[in-house]
Amino acid sequence: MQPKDYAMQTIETKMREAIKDLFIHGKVDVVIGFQKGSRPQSARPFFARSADDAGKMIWNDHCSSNVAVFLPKLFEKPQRPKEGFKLPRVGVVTKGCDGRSIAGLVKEKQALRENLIIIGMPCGGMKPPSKHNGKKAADVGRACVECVNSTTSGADIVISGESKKPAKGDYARIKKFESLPANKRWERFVAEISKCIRCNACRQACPNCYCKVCFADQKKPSWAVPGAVLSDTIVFHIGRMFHQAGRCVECDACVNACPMGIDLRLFTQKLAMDAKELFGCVPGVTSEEVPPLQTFKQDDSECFITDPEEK
Amino acid sequence: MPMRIEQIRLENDAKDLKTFRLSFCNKDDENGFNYKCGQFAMVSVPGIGESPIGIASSPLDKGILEFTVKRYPTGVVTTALHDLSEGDTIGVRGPMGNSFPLEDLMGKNLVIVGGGFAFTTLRSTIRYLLSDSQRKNYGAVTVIYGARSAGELLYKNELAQWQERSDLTTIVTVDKGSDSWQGRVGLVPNVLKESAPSALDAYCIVCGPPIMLKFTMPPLLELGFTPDKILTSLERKMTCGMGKCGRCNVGKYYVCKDGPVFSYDKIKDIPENGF
Amino acid sequence: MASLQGRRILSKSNTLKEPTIVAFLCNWCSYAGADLAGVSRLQYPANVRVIRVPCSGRVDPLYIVKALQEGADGVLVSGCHPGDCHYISGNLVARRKFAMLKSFLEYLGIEPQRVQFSWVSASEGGRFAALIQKVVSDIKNLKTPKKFVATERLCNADY
Amino acid sequence: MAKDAEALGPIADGEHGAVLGPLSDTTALMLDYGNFKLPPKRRLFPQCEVISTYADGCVSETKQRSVKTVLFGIRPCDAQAIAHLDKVFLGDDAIDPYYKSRRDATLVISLACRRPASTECFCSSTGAGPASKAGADAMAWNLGTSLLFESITVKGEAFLKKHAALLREATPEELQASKKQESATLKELPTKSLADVPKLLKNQNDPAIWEEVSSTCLSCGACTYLCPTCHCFDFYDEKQGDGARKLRLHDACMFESFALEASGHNPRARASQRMRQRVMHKFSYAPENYNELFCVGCGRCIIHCPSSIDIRETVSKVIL
Repeated sequence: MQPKDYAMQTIETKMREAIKDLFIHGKVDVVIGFQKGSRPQSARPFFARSADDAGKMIWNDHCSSNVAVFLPKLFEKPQRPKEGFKLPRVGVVTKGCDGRSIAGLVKEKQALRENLIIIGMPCGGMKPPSKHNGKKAADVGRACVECVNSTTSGADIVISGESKKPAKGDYARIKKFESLPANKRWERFVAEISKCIRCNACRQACPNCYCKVCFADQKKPSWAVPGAVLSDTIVFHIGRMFHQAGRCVECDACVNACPMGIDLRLFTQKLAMDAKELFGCVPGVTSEEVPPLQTFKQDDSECFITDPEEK
Repeated sequence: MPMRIEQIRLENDAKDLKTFRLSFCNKDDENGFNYKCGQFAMVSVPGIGESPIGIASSPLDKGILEFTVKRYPTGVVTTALHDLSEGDTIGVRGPMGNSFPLEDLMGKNLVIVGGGFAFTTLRSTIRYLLSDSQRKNYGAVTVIYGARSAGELLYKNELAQWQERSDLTTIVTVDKGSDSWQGRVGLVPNVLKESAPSALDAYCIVCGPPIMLKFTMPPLLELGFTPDKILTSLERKMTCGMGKCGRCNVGKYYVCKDGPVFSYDKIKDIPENGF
Repeated sequence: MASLQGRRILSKSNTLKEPTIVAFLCNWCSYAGADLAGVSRLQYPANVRVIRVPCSGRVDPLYIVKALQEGADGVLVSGCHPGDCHYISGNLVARRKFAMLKSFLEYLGIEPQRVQFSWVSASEGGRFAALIQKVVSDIKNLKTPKKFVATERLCNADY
Repeated sequence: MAKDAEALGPIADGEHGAVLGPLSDTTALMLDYGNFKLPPKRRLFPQCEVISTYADGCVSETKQRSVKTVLFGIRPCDAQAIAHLDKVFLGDDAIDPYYKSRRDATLVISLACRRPASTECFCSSTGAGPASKAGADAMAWNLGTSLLFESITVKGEAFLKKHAALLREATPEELQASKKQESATLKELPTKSLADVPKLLKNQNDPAIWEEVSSTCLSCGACTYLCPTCHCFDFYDEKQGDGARKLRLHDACMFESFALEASGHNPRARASQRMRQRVMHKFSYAPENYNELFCVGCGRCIIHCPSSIDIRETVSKVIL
């Protein structure tokens, strides 16, 4: 057995013990983590509901899903709550990206911090599921290579272990794309969007996409026909991505969920870069009280404003 | 099939229920459109969409079709329909689905239980049964109809006429009474229990919102109606009306094709029957 | 928004000489500014289609994207000058949103001239006329065709 | 072959392995591929089609186009799926004209599998198999140095006759090789049969089971859009200038809004109810209505589920 695997296994054992403990002491109703997937070399999200279930949980480098996506539904109050209804107490096994998402959800009141027990895991980067026949069973995903904080800050339980060193966060890929001529950029954008089959996996996998009724599902008015009319698909993607402006934690849940292998990161990352450069905000890392697009400063940049009197 | 709107009647105080009387634009369409009580049709507004709506007129009402449509704030088609005026043209595709098996029920007593806005195809049925040519073919007919409030009752004029007829027992009830309401107050299942129509040689046709169906079935069974003698009509979102689009599945049945009329024994064990 | 249900309300053509510009003007300043420009008989191009909104903060980025899809050659959003917002801070929040939107659309390859933002107060009739002139001439001077209009093309049969 | 019809077959595509694309003299046929990511049903039942237009007060149905098409080299499981779709769209009660016009103009030549396309293949369990014939007009076997063709329908026979000049009679060895290939591939596939599932369903009315299997379901449509047999659709009316057009679009029973009625009532509001609908449709309703299991075991939904939900496991839990 290689030393690295051994390290993973001890991390896994420590995690299981910690979760078992939570159940035994009645501190949680459910713990969201991972179990072994049915495909070779895979992991999938798992809701553990008992100490026994904790034994089924795993931790390895295939745990790429962002499990924060399940929180808004868990913390949803029923319309007519039964007497004695209580919101669940939820444990979450978190990587750095999950942690950043959770911070955002707490900020946006989609998760109750006092009902959450965050189990911070060490993360050396995750391998996204191998779905695309052409590609080899993948290395660590791009999100992980470019990840600026691979462990969760403010975790309630910290499972110690070795994590990946933070990347520079210099958005080199975005800046390179930016330097291309406009028509090339548009061509690339359309080429990526053309692959879309509108299965909504990107939206459903995104922890930030918790709207009760998505604009794309609205019928009055209808913003983006749910079929495969190209221009409507473009509206859908611009709309969906822009809703993440200043909120996207660059976890690549959308990229990993996409069955068609659309490189959404090339575009969502631009929004993250702008949020950082214009407003100094890195969601889940810097400590704003509200997302940057819900607030303002008197001296925000105005360089984009058209001034007709300017010559 | 294009049809012209001849008349629009407001049905309730809230003004979100209207009955549309349509006439056929083409004579051929009229001759080809033969429907039975309990069937529905897809009503469309061009460029807006299509909705399945139960036919409220009786097959014996020649030359016209009537649909009663409730407008929902989120309903694209229902809102568009309500925005139309007399003289406008809309599309009708149908008739679709099965019907109440009235031929098979000849000679039987009938108990018709309706709730709220689901009374449309029952109205079609009652109009048919009360026609001069048909009334003699059936035994006693009892109608129990309830709505949330007096203002929500459909077809008030007809209800009044029916209540005066001797060959028909009509009980109208509202969930919540008001000062101006002289009639009965009470939920449909309770009224059913109180009036206790005999199940002897009788069939029951019951239509209403899922919650009413849920509470109406037990008293019906208690009264002695066996599940195969309870007929109900389900409502689902539909697209094609031909059992293909998959939307209206209730278990293995397609409401559009195998329904909307089901006997209770067919659907009582399907978890998604809605009640 | 009922008109959004109807598609292609605007021109489809790329070769049209006179561009159509959808202008979202805030009720309190820019709309009044446009009014003043009219009352003062100031000349400005007739290419704008004005949509009055309560505040520039009310303009959802989707409105802008949708206007482009429906065939607008350009979109202009104009509100009160910072500090003058009728709702105190609507335009300041909008400013952040538009800064990101403009940058994002430009990144995707949409010419920055097609989506413009400005401030016009109720007393600035002249500024409004000048603004429209500038936006129209910017768009007329564009060498590249409109990028994204509601097309007949149904995508993704090939994969 | 490409001359008198549009020929589509597996061609290399960097990102996707192989796609079902137009064959020409210049594109290389890629015989040794796993399976397409998108099911070939999209050629017969496209994701988006205009079915009628409305202008000046009258509706005109879209003229049926019938470009002759040869679907060459699709996998037997996908061909089987086409046979299933035929039962839905060309069944006795109501024939779908849009599907029919395409189907009639299409010749299907499937390509037997030399090995499972992925570890998620389970066609052997669903009654399809690496060389099943249903849905195909002819079948090809890739024997390495030669292609063996076998006609299945009259249409396929006629097609092979027409191109007899390019073909020769197969040798007994070659026939033998094809048989060997089939049994060798079968050995690599699961042996468990799901044919009796419709009869074995036991817990299908227990909501707890469905809650459990669907707890991590994100309610996206990846499984249904990639499924070769899923055929739910929606109509979409849109205005165009003074007129309007009606589109038919794929839809997915896993979407929360799928069965939502205008009144706000949603008969399948929970992910578990939607999951039940999808699985039961494949393993219970379709067997009752069409006498076929509507799962061909291609494994696409397992590979592409963002939460890695496995329909094989779901089914075994329900029949447990």
